[in-house]
Amino acid sequence: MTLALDLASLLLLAVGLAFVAGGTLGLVRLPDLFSRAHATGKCDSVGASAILVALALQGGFSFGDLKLLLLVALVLVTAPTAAHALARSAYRTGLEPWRRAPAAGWRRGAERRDAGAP
Amino acid sequence: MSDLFDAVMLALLLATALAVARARDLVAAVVLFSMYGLTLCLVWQHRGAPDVAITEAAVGAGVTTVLFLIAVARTRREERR
Amino acid sequence: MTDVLWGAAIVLLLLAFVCLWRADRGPTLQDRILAVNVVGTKALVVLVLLAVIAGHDYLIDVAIVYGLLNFVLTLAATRLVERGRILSEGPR
Amino acid sequence: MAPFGVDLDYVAVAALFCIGLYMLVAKSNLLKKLLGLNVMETSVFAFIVTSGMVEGGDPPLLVAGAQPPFASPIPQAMVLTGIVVVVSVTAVALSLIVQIYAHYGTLEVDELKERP
Amino acid sequence: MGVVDPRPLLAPLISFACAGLVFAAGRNAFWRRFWSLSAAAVKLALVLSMLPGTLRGVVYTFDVVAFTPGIGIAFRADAYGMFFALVSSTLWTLTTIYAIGYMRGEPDRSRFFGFFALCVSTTVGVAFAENLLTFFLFYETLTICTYPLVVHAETPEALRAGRVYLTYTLIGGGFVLLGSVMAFDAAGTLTLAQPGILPADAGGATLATIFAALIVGFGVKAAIMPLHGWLPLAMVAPTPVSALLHAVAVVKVGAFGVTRVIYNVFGVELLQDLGFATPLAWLAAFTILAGSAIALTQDHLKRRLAYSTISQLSYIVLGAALLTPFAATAAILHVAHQAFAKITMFFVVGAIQRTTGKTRVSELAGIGARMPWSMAAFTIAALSFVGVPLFAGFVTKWYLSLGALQAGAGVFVGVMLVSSLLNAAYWFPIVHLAYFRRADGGDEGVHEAPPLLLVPILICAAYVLLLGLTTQVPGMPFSVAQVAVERAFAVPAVVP
Amino acid sequence: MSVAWEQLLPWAVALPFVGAALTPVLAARSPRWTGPWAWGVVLATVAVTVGLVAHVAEAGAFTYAIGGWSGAYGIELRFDRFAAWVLPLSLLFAVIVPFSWRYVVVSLEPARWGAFYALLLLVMGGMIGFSITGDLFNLFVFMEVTSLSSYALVAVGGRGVAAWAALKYLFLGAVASLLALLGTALLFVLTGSLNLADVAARLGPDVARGPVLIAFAALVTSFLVKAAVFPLHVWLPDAHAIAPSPVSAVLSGLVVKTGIVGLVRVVQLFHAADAVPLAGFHLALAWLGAVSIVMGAFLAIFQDDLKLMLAYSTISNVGYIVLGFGLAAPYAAVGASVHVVNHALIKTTLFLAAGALIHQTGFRTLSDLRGVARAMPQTAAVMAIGAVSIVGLPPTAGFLCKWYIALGAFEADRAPFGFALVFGALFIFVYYIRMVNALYFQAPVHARVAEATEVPWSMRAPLLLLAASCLVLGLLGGAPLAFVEPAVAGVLPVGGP
Amino acid sequence: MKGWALALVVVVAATLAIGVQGLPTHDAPEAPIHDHVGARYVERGVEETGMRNLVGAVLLNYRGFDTMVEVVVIFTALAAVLALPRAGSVADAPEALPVSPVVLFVVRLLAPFIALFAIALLFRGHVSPGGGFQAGALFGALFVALGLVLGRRGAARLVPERARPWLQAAAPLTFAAVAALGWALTGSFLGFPQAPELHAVREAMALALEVAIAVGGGVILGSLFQTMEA
Repeated sequence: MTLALDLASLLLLAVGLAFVAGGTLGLVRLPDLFSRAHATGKCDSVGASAILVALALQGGFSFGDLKLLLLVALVLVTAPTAAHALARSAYRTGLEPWRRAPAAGWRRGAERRDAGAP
Repeated sequence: MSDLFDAVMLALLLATALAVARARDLVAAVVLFSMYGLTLCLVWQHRGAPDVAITEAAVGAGVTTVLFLIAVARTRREERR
Repeated sequence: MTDVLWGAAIVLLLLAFVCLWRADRGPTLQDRILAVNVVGTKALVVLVLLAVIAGHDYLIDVAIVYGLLNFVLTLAATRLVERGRILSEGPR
Repeated sequence: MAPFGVDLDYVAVAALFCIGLYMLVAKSNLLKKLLGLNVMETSVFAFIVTSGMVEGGDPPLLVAGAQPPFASPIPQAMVLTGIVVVVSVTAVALSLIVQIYAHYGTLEVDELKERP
Repeated sequence: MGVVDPRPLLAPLISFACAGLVFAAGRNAFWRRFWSLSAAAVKLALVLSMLPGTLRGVVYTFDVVAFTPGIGIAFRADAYGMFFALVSSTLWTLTTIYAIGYMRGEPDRSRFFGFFALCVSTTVGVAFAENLLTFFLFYETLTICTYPLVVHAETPEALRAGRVYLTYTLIGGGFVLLGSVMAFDAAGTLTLAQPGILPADAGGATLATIFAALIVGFGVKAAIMPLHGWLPLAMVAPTPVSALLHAVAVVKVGAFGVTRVIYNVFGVELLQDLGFATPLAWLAAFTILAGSAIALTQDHLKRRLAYSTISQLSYIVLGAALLTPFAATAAILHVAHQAFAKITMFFVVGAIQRTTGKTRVSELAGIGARMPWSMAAFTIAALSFVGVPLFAGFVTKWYLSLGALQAGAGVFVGVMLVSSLLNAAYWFPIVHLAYFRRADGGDEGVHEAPPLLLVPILICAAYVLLLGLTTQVPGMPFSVAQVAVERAFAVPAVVP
Repeated sequence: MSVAWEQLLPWAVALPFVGAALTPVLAARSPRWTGPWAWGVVLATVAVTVGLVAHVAEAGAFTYAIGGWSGAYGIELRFDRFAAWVLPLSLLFAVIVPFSWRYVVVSLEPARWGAFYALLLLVMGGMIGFSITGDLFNLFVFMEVTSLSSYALVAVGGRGVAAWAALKYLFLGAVASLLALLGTALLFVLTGSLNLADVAARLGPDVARGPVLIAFAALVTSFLVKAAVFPLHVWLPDAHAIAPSPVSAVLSGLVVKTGIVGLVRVVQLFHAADAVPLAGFHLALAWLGAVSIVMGAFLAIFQDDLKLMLAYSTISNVGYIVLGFGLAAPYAAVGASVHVVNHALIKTTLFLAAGALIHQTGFRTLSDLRGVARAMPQTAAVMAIGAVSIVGLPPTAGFLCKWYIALGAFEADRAPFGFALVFGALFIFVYYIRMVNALYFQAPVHARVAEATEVPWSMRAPLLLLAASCLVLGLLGGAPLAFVEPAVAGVLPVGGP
Repeated sequence: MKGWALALVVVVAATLAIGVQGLPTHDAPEAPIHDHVGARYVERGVEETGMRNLVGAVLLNYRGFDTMVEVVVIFTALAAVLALPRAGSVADAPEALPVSPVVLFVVRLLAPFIALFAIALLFRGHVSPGGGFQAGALFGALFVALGLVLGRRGAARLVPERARPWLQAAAPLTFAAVAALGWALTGSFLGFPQAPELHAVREAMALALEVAIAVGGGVILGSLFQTMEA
C-alpha cells in the first residue's frame, strides 16, 4: 500500500513541477503582462497544489496533512486573485494588450517584441 | 544535496540583492526588496530558525515593504508609471 | 526519497532565478510585482519541502505566514501602482 | 560546508554586507540608501544566525521527535530583537524622508546639498 | 609652627561674598558703596588680626579640600604672604575711597565696583595660597576679573587693549599650568611651604623647562621685558583701575609668583647649583634700564607711569634672582615701597585729569600753584623712586646693592646707580614744571583735588615717608619682611 | 537599608521607560499636565540614582542579575563608580525638562507634546540603561533606544531642513550601531557568551587573532562615531545646531557621552582580556583626541551661528576626554572621567542660555545678538560663566579636569600632548571671547535685541542654577575627583600603557 | 562619488575576508557557541522556563530584559513618528479606481483567517515557532489588508480612539507590571518563579507578556501606517 502511495506522490510531484515550469516559461516568453498573468496565475496555483498534495501523500503523519490541505486552499485562493488584481490594475491604468500585427508573418518573438509590443 | 540547495539559495539571495541595487525605479526597488526579504525567510528556515523565519517574513518583509510603499506613495508620486 | 525532495526544491529555486530575471527586466511595474508574486508561491512550496525534509510539521506554519504575507504585499503594491495610495478612502 | 577553506555562508554574508554598503554609499536617492542600510543590517543578522546553526540540526524546539544537535537559541533571540530594531529605525527614517520631500521636493542627495 | 585657623580662608571668601553683594546692589549707589567699603574694611581687619601672630612666627594654615592625595585647595598665611596681603588690603581700602570720588557720574558703576572687589579679593587669595594649584586658581581668576575693568570704557581701543591683555595673560596662564603640572610630576607635591620641593635629580632638561615655564608664566604679569606689551596698552582703563591693578594687584601678583617660584618651588640651594637665576637677574637688570629709558620718551603721563612700573617691578625680580638674604629683603620691601609710591602718583595723575583734563607732561606747567597738596605728594613719591635717603625707595636700593655685593655681582650696584639717575631724569622735569614755571593762562578755574581724592593721596604719601623712616621700629612692614626672610627662605637672620 | 538600594538598579531604567509609555496617555487626556508629569518621572529617577550612587560609594561596584540568572546565563547589570555618571545625568535632565516647558508650549502643537516628552524620557532611560548594563547585546539595544529618540528629537523643531540633518545623523548612527552589533556577534562566536566580564575571561590567547581584532575595531569605531570624535564627527554640527535648544543641550551634553562610556566599556573588556595590543591603541586614541581638540576649536572660530559654534566646541571637548583616556595614565583618566560630567554641565548651561537668547530675540547669529547683555543681563551672565568654564579657567568646573589631564600627559611622559592640550584650550578661548565681546561690549544692532525682556522664571531658574553649579563645582570640584579615583584603576592599565 | 564608494566597499570586503579566517566553524559541536551558555539553555531550558520553544524561553525568561528594551524601541519609533511635524496632507487622488470586487471578496474571506492564525501563533508561542512579535506583525498586515477594504478611516475605527494611547503603551507597561510581580515573587526583577506549585503563575506571566507584545506591536504598527499615510 505504501509503495502505491509513494508512486502516486512521485507522479504528482513530477506533474506539479511540470506545471510550475510551464508557468515560468509563460512568464518569460509571453509578450505582455495580461498573458503572463494569465499563465502564471493558472499554472502556478495548479502546480503548487499538486506538489503540496504529493507531499501530503508522503509519509503517514496526519496533523501535518491538514495543514498542507489548508495551504493548498490558501494557494488556490490567493494566486489567481493576485493575478487578477494585477491584470485589472494594469488594464484600468491604460496598458494596451498586445495584438499580433495583421499582415506580418510569424517572426521570432524577440523582433516582434522590439517592433512595438509593450 | 542540502549543501547544493544552500549554495543555490544563497546565490538567489545575492542575485536579488543585486537586483535591488540595480533597480532604476523606486517602486521596483521596493518590490524587489520585498522579494529579498521573503527569500531571506527561506534562508532562516533552512538555517533551523523557524521563529526568525516567521518574524522576517512578517516584520522584515511585510511591515518594512508596506512602510516603504507608503513612503513612496507620499514622495515619488510620478514614479508610478 | 529526501534526495528527490531536495531535487524538487533546487529546481524550484532555479525557476525562481528565471522569475527574478523577469522581475529585473520587466518593462512595466506590474510585471515586476507579478514576478515577485510568482517567486513567492515557488518559495512557499520550497518552504513546505524543507518542512517535510526536516520532518517537523510545525515548520509549515512558516509557509502559511509566508503565503498570507505574499498575498497582502502583492495587493498593497498593486494598490499603490494603481492609485498612488494604499489605504483606499473606503466604500461610499 | 567549507568547500574551499572558507565557509561559503560567511562569504555570502560578507558579500551581502558589501552590496548593502555600496548601495548606502553610492546611490544618490535617499530611499535607495535606506534599502541599502536594510540589506546591510540583514546581512549581519545572517552572520549571527549562521554562526548559531548546526548542519542538519533541528531548530531549538524540544517537542516530540526533536533530537540533538540543536541550533543555538541565543543568536535567534538576538536576531529577533535586531529585526524589530531595524524596522523601527526604518520607520523613523521613512517619516524623515517624507518630511524632506515635502520641504525640498526631491530625494536626490546632490540636489539637497545645493538648496539651503 | 602651623596653627589651623580659618582666617586665611575667610579673608578672600568674605570679600568674594561682598563683591557678589555689590553686583546685587545694582543701581543703588549707597548699598554699592557700603558693600565695597565693608569688603575692604573686613579684609583689612582680618589680615591685621593675624599680624601679631605672624610677627611671633606663627603660620596660620587651613586646608579647604583635597581632591586626590597631594592635590587640593589649601591656604597658608606665612610671613611673606602676610606682607603682601597687608599691602594689598590697605591699598584696596584707599583706592575704594578714591574710586568712589573718581567714578561719580560714570556709567555701569555696579559692574565696575563688583569686578573691582572681585579682583582684589583674588590678590588676598594669591597671598595666602598654600600650594601652586590654589595659587594658579586665583592667578587665573584675577585675569578674568580684570578683563571687564580694562574694557570698561567699551571704546574700540579699550576692546583692543582688553584682547591684547587677555592674550598675554592667558598664554602666561597656560605656561604656569604647564610648569605646575610638570613640577607636581617631578616633585609629587605642590606645596609652597618648604624652601624648595623639586628634587635635584629630576633631570636638567625638566628642571629647566619647569623654571622657564613658571618664570615666563608669572613674568607676563610681572611685566618683565619682552612680556610687558600689555601694560602700556592697559592704561586706557579708568585711573583707579590703572592705579590699583596695574601698579599694585596684577603686577605684584606676577612678581610675588616669581619670588614664590625662586624661593619655594626651586629653593635657593638648587638654583645656586643649577645657575638658572643669573640669566633671570640679567634680564631683570635689562628691563630696569630699558623701562626707565622708554619712560623718558613718554609724554603721556600714564604711559610714563606704566614704563616706570615695568622697571620698578624688575627691582623685585632682580632682588629675588640674586639669591642672597639682603637682596631677598630688598625684593620683599620693594613690593610695599613701589606699591605706595606708584599709587600716590596714579592718584595725583587721576586727580589732575579729573580737575584739569590734562594728561600730558608738557601741559603740567604751573600746576603746583593750583594743586599744591597733590603735587607735594607727587614729589615725595618721585623722591622715593629716585632713592633719596629718608624715603622708602632708598631702603630698597641700599639693601639691593648690599645683596648684589653679597652675591659677588658688583655690576648690579652700577645698574642701581644708573637707574636712579634715569629715574631722576624722568621725574624731576615734572616737579620742575609744576613748581617753577608760570602757567601760561587758561587754567583759572583750577583748584585743589576734591577731598575724596585728596585724602587717599596724602595718606599714601605719608606711608611712603613712614616706610622710609621706620626701618627699625617693630610692628612696621620692615619687621614683617625680616620675619618673612627668616621663616620663608630658611636663610640666617639679617642684622642691619 | 543599603541592600534595598541594590534592588532598585533595574528600576533606574524601568522608571523612565514606564513614564515615557504613560506620557502620551496623559497628554491625550490633559495636555497641560504633560510637562510636570515628565518632570515628576525625572525627579523619581534622580531619587533612585542618588540611592544607587550612595550605595556604590559605600560598597563599591555591585552587579544585579535580572530574572535571577547570574553570570553569562542571563543579563547582568553592573553599577560601578564609572556608571555613577547617571546621577549628574538625571540631575541635568531635572533642569532641562522644566526649561523646555516654555519652548514646547510656544513652538509645538498640543498633539505633539506627549510624544516630545516621551522621547526626552526615552533618551534618559536609554542612556541610564546603556551606562549600567553589563551585557554586550543589551548595550547595543539601549544604544538603539538612545539614538532613535535622538534622531527624532533633532527633527522635532524645524521642517525639512531639520529632517535632513536628522537623516544624516540617522544614517551614520545606524551604521555605527551596526558595527557595534557586528563586534558583539564576533565576540559571541568566539566566546559563546555575551556577558562583558565573561567574554573578557574567555578571550584567552588561544582565540583566533583576526576576528578579535575586527571585533575590537568595529566596536571602537562605532563608539567613536557616537562620541563624534574628529574624523567621524560630520553628523554632529548640523544636528545639534538645528535641534531645539533643550534638545541640543541633551544631545551635546549627554548623548555624545554615551559614546565615551561605550569606549570605556570596550577598553575595560579588552584590557582584562589583553587579546589586543592596547598600547598602540591608547596612543592612537590620544592622537585622535588631540586632533579633535584642535579641529573642533578651529572649525568653531569661523561660525557666526551661536549654536553651531557650541556644537563644534563639543567636538573639541570630547577630544579632551578621548585624549585623557588615550594617555592611559591614572591622573588623566580621573580628569577625563570627571570632564565627562562637567562638560555635560557646562554645555547644557551654554545651550540653554543660547536657547533663551534665541527664544526671546528670535536671532541666531552672534552679529545679530550684539549687546543683548543690557536687555537680558542674567541670561548673558549665565552665558559668560558658561564661556569661562568651557575654556577651563580656574574658578569654574572645567579647570580641574584640564589640570588632571595635563598632569596625566606628563605622568605618561607624553609631554607634547600636555603642550597640545594647554594651548589647545587657548584656541577655544578665541571664539568664546568673541562671543562674550559680542554679547557685552558691542552696541545692539536690532531694536528687538535692545528691548528684549528677560526669559520667564521657568527658564531663568534652571539657567541660574546651572551657572551657580558651574562655579561651585569649580571650587569644590573635589568630590567628583575623589569619587572617581578608585574606579580609574579598573578602567585603564595603571602606570602607563 | 561612485569611485569612492567602490573603494570603500573593496576595503571593507578585504578586511572582512582576512578577518573571517580564524572563525571557528559553527558546525563543530564543541564550538564555543554550542557548548557554553547555549548548551545550558538546551539542557535545562524546558524545566527552568516551562517553554518548549527555547527561542521564546530565551526571549522572555533568560534575556527578558532585552525584550523589554526591544518593546521600548518600537514604542520609541512610534513616539518619534508622532513627534515629527505633519508633512502636509497629501492631495487625495480621485477615487477613480475602486478596489476590484474580487479582491474585496477574497480579503473579506481571508481577514478572519489571518486574525485566527495570528492568535494561534500567539497562544502556541511556547510550543511551536511564533510569539509576540510575529503575531503583532501579522496584526499589522491584517490592518493593511482591511485598509484596502474598509478604507483608511474604516481601518482606524478598528482601534477605538480613546483606548489607542493605552494600547500603544500596553507592551512596556505590561513588562513593567510582570517585572514587578516577578520581583515580588522571586526577589529579582523580571524573575519567573521556579517552584512547581507556581508553574501556573509562570505560564500566566509569560502569556501576559506575549499577548502584550502582540497587541502592543500590532497597534503600534497600525498607528505607524496610519500616521505615515495621513
